[in-house]
Amino acid sequence: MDFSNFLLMRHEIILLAITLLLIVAEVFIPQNKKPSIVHLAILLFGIHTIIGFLPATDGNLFGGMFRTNGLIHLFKNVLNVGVLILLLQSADWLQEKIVRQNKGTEFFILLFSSLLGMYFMISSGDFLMFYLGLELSTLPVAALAAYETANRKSSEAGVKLILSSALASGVSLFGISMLYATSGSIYFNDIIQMITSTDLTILGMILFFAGLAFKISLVPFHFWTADVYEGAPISIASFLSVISKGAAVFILMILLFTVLKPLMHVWENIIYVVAVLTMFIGNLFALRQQNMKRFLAFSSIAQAGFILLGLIAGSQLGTATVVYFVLIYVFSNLAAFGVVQAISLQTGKENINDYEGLYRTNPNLSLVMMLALFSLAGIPPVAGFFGKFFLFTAAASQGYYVLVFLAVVNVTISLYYYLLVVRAMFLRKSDNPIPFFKNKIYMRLGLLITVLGILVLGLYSPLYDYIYELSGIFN
Amino acid sequence: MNFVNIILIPLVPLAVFLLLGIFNQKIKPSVSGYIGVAGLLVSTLLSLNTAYQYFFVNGKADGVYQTFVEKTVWMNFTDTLAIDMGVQIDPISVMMLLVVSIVSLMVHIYSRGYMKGDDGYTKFFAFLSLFSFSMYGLVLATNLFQIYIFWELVGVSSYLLIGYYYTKPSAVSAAKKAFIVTRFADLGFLIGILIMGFYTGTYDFETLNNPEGSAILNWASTSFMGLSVLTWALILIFIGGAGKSAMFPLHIWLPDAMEGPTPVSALIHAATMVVAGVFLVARLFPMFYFVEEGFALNIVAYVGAFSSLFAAIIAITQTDIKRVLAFSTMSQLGYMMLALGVSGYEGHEGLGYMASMFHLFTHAMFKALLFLCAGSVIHAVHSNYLKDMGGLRKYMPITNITFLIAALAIAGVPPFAGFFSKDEILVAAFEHNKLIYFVGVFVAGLTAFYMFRIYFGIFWGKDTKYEHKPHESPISMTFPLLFLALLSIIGGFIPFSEFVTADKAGFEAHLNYPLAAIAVGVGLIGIALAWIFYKKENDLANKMVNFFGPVYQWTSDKFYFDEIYLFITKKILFDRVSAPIAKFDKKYVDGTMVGIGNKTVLTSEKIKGMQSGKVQDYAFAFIAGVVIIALVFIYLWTD
Amino acid sequence: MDILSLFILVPIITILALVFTKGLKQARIVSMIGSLIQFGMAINLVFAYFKERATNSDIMVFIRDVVWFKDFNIHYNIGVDGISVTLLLLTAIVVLAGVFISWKMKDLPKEFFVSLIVLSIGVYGFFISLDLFTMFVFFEIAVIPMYLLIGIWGTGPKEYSAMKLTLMLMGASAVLLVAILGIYFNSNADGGALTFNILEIAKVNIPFEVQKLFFPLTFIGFAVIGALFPFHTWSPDGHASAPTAVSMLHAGVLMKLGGYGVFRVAMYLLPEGAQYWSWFFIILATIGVIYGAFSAIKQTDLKYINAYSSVSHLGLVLFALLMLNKTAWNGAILQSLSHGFMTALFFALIGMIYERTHTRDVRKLGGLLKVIPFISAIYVIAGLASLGLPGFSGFVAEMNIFVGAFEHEDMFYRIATVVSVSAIVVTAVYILRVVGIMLMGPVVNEGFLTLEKVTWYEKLGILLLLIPIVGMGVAPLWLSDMILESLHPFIQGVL
Amino acid sequence: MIPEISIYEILTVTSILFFIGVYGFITRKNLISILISVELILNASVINFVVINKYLYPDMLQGVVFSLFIIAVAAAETALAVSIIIGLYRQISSVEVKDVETMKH
Repeated sequence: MDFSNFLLMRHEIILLAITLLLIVAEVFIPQNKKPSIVHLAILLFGIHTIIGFLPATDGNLFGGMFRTNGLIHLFKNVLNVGVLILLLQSADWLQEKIVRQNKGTEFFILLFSSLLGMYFMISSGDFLMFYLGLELSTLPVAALAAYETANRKSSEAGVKLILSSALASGVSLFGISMLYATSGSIYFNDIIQMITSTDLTILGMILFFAGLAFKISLVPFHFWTADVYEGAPISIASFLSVISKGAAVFILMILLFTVLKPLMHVWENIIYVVAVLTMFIGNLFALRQQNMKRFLAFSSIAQAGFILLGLIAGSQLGTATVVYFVLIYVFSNLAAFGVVQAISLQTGKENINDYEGLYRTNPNLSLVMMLALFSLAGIPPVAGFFGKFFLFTAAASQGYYVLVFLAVVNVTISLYYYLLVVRAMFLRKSDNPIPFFKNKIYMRLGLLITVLGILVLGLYSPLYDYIYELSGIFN
Repeated sequence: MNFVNIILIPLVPLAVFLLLGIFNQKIKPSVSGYIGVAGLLVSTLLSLNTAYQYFFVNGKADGVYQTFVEKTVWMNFTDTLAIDMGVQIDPISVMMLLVVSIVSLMVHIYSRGYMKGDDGYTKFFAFLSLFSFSMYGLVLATNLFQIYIFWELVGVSSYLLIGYYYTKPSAVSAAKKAFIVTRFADLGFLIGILIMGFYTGTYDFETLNNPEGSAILNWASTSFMGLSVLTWALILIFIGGAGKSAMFPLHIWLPDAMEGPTPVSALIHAATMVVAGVFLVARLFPMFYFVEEGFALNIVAYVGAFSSLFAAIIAITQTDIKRVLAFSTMSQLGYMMLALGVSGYEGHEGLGYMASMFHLFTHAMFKALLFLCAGSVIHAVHSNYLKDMGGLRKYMPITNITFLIAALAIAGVPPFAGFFSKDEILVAAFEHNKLIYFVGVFVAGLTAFYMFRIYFGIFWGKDTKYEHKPHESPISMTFPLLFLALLSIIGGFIPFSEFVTADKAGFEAHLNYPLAAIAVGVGLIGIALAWIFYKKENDLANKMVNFFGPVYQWTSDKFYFDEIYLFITKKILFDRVSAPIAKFDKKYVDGTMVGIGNKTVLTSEKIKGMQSGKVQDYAFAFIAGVVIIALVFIYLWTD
Repeated sequence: MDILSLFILVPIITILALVFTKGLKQARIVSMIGSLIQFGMAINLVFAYFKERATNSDIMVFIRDVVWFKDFNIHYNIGVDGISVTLLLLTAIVVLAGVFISWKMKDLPKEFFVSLIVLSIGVYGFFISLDLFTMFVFFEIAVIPMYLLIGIWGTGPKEYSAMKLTLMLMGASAVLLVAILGIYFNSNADGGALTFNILEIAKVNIPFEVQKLFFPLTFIGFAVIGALFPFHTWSPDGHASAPTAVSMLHAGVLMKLGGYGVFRVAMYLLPEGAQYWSWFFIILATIGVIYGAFSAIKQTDLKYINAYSSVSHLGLVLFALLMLNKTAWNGAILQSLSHGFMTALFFALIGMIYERTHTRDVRKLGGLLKVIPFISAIYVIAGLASLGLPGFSGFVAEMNIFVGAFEHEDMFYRIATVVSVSAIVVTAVYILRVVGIMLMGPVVNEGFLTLEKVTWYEKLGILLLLIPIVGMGVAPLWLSDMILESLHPFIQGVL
Repeated sequence: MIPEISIYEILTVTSILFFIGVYGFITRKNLISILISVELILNASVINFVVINKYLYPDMLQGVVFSLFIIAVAAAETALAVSIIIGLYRQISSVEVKDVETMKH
């Protein structure tokens, strides 16, 4: 094989290089210069992100263990942008961590390796690569969840995450073994030919599905979510809720639409049930949350439920809408988390009623938050509306009107609790509101990008058309 | 005909109204008074001119008065139905023009004296002009919808004028009552119009009233509950008329309407607006007569007869002179209605119709006169009540004379106007319906009695001591009195049957001496009784009161109709309907909506235990989920 | 830039300008200029429309069709006919009046005007869009600002009312979304492509079963914002808590979206469904008409009285729309317009009275005619207009509705008509009750004797609204004919 | 490849193993023993892979390779888990599962 093929793995290789380089830097940069490593990391990753947008070719490597194509490439870029925004938003937090606790580099290393895992996961061509990617993307996050070693909640979050994810991966491995048993191969392309709708296959699929549902945090595999989000540092919470969820959705979609296509008559019902459960449970729990992180955790569960409406379509339309929605969701949710991050960094306050009267002291932050929430709730003209509307269209295209109806009922419920936050920020007047503060440049940049995304992505239709034609690949 | 002049008749008062209404604050009272009078003067001259042109120059063609119509579309409903605005010139409309013009002009002049120094002076004249405009529009209307439009407008101007002293709660409630009661009647009117329009496909009087027209010929085509739909329509329309003309049982607003300034009572609640109902029936007379052999017309007759009797009885016991006059008005309107009710169509058959119009004319004159006199009396003694009056003839001779003339006129004493018209009515009644005839005669007697009761009560009787000496009213007030008195004297000699008849062809009407004699006799008896009771101060009256006892009580309390209505509206509609609905809305309709929300929040509170924080529970849920899904989708839900 | 898109663009520019303003003075000036331009454009549009109509006999004119999402066949597709033109004019006038009425907005003026204009964008867009998707987008854009407007600048239990209003309207729009998707996926019934384009779908004959299924969803989805009984409860609380200008826009314009949507989408695209269901919704609408009027009698808060009278009046609009004939529809549109002006005027006046006396409780008010004659006199006029006095717009509209409804060949519908006609008496009762208690009678409170007289901007606002009411009432011909001829294609579409 | 034992017996055993692991995970009080139960679950699948490979598709070694990787990853996983648990132990000096329930509802 000639090495030009390795260009197919451009993302992975560059990211690996960056990670290693950071490890080296960790060794050589003197103690007093440590904070500058943040700039370095962000710079490098920024470059990496930009390079990612260079056109790439489709193809397979390692006899089909690794494969890439336009959509996967696009999705890796989406993840990159998400992570970049995330880095920008957590830069200030990291710097002070470095100053105070002399730690920080490992944050990047772990984060990047987790991202690397996701790369491999979404471009995996067989179950082995998939499994490795899955684990590689999960374990570092567990370490990061327990990042604040001084904080009991953080460690608790770590424990809960690592144990639950171990169980999940165990279960899904068991499922994979069954699929292997029935199809005789772990290569997706072979399985597509071999797979038949036997009980064992279905069982295997269900077990395997549980493993991914855990990462997407679908009901009833979602319980870890809220606790881990609450305990983990905000950056990690948003990483979990945006990046890893997105990646998991993407690979699940690929597998369902390609490998498990023959079982569609089964999994579409499963997804129907799970979607309804997820939307309702997520929303009902979100209603009564006080802690912003928990609140966003449940809201992100509900969002996952909406995503399933796209999956259930099982068509090119479904693929396109899901990818489009995830893209928008990345920006909306990162915006929300960014504001939470900024405020908790300045004041350490994380509760909704701490936000009362926020608009009168920090109008810009409140506006960003409001946009983000409206986008999550699906209010035009911000992007979220288009994402949701198209997901519903996808579901309706298969005649799932009842499901769509239940979904819109949930939209209304979700609107209620999103408005609770808006109410706190805009309607209420507080006697000791969060005082005015100015964000550092990185944070502002991070929020700015998200806001632009929220405002533009929906109205700018060519983007959707582009995704739509890329989505042809899986059907 | 020259329609420009005719169209100007309503438009001039309208212009005056807008002028006075918009520059209310800027114009100073004296000027506004002159503007008002001038405006009406113009209209009056134009009306007189029109009347002359119509009746004597170019109205007649081969013995029959023509109907001239000039109209334009105001709004289109369907391809066939539309609201037109226009003027219709035929005997009754011209006659009404005269009535309205003369009385209104007199009232305008009178008001300059009566309302002097009132801080709403300009507003008052603005409203008067508005009313005149609406009334002209009403009488000139060419179709049902136009008449309905102006019908509502006169209603609202009456509302504004009754509530003129708006700081007086009684005035406010009286105005409200008048509007709502008539509005309720108009509901019937409107539904009637809807039915009429739907089944006949037109609103035009010309088309409807044409005896050979499809509307009348096909009256039997559709029926509803045993009656022709057109009969229903006419009955409903008559309800509207009854509301305006204070027919029983929709009369309750009229007495209270006396809260308004006296000139207003004279103009609106005696001479013009209240006759609108009569005018409406006359307007649609051919329909009333031909449709279902005049079924609706009989209803008109009986309602009219009963109202006139009812009102006359009540009038006897009232002590507020304006209320006496109000009930007398109601009774006279009943007279007109019954006259229409007993009328035929062709030639002399149509005597009742002609008589009714005739009485409308004369009654307008002497009843307006009576009110204006009463006004000048009230002006002098600052009270409406008989008890505060007496022996005023020394102080205000002109008022005394004019009032006497008017009283004689209404009592039907020859040669005053009332005698002729009333006699015609009785003749018509006698020829068609004996029962109604006797009622009429009896009422005539009662009328004479109560009218002279107050006459003697005011100008003779006891010599009340006045803290400041009453004096005759200024010329601006006495002139109208004299003028109207003149008309009340000579009005009767107009050969009405030449001009205003049902089939528009004049006929020779001659006195029926025996019947006339009876009527006059009854009238004189009434007067005589009044003389005995009230000429000199004596206690005969009280004796009678004690003799009748409860009956007297009922009558003086107007048979408790106000209380009944009050009960229906307040107790039933407000407390038994509105209040429950309002409560229902808050409690149940709103409750459900809010309840859904609360339930959701409650549920989320209930299920919070699921998130127990125990990693092992999570694991259990995880595995349970997998197992259940596996079982369900492998064994149960396999399609 | 075409004449219609300006209706979206100008407000956006106004908003951008507002962002850079400082303080009340600049904010109100900018927004006044913005809405003045808008007003001018609306007037101009009317004439342009007549000019265009002379030569162009399409259903819609000034059509501009830009592909937006080509895979869904979503277009930014706008156009107007006589109906939308009049409604645009209504909106422009009410918004302008609203700006004048909120001349003295103390708290966060910039934000207030921004939200107000965002709302107006939604309304303008809704009235001009011919594409279900675009329409839906604008619909929600119009609703959401209400939350902030009521919640921040409102009075009384504002948070509750704002939340209730938003959730109920959003719930309705959720139902609507399902219906729209349903229509969309059946728009290829004749083998064409899927489309959101109203005019295209109208040509398709959607299967009866589908119409039967989706008409109620569409109707309810729109009718909730048109205060259909029993989904009207958001409106009284919303009105009561909202600041004056918002109540004006809310009752004057926002609630018209309901009737317009029902007319444009439910009736036009699902005619058979409409015929199938009309009896049922007629009952609801009739109940609404009577019910609203009766519950208005017992209210003591001026705003509640008007809210319930709105329920009654707009019930009449839905009632007329369900009659499925030209005259009644004409009446429905006229009623929407006249109610728009009237309630806007009412709420403006109530706002002024409230500003001066600091109460909206009729029982605490009295004899205002003596102390603030201008406002009170206008209130009387508005009252008379709202009880359908000839010479004012209300009469014209109601007569069209009643005559049209009575033309229906089915007895049941005519009886329903008679029932709702009787509402005019009840209306008279509650209007005159308020006039009697509040304006007439002796001055109950010494403090009232020193009330501030009406100011110039208040006068402007009032006149803006009063002139159309009288104009429509005195010379309805041109307006009603303009609407009638716009109705022709729809009637052919439906019957 | 043991002649007298069919694949079914083995798969039954692995399944039992799997559920024992699950049972342990759900019932153990101690975080470390929960980790051990996880190991059981993983091993169940490891055996599955090997056995399926051997019995059904002996010509390729996918299953075996897979199992090797699983073992490796499992080791890493355990190491990480233990380190996190130790981190927790430093703070609350307990590895009881009941002490990691502060965040709930």
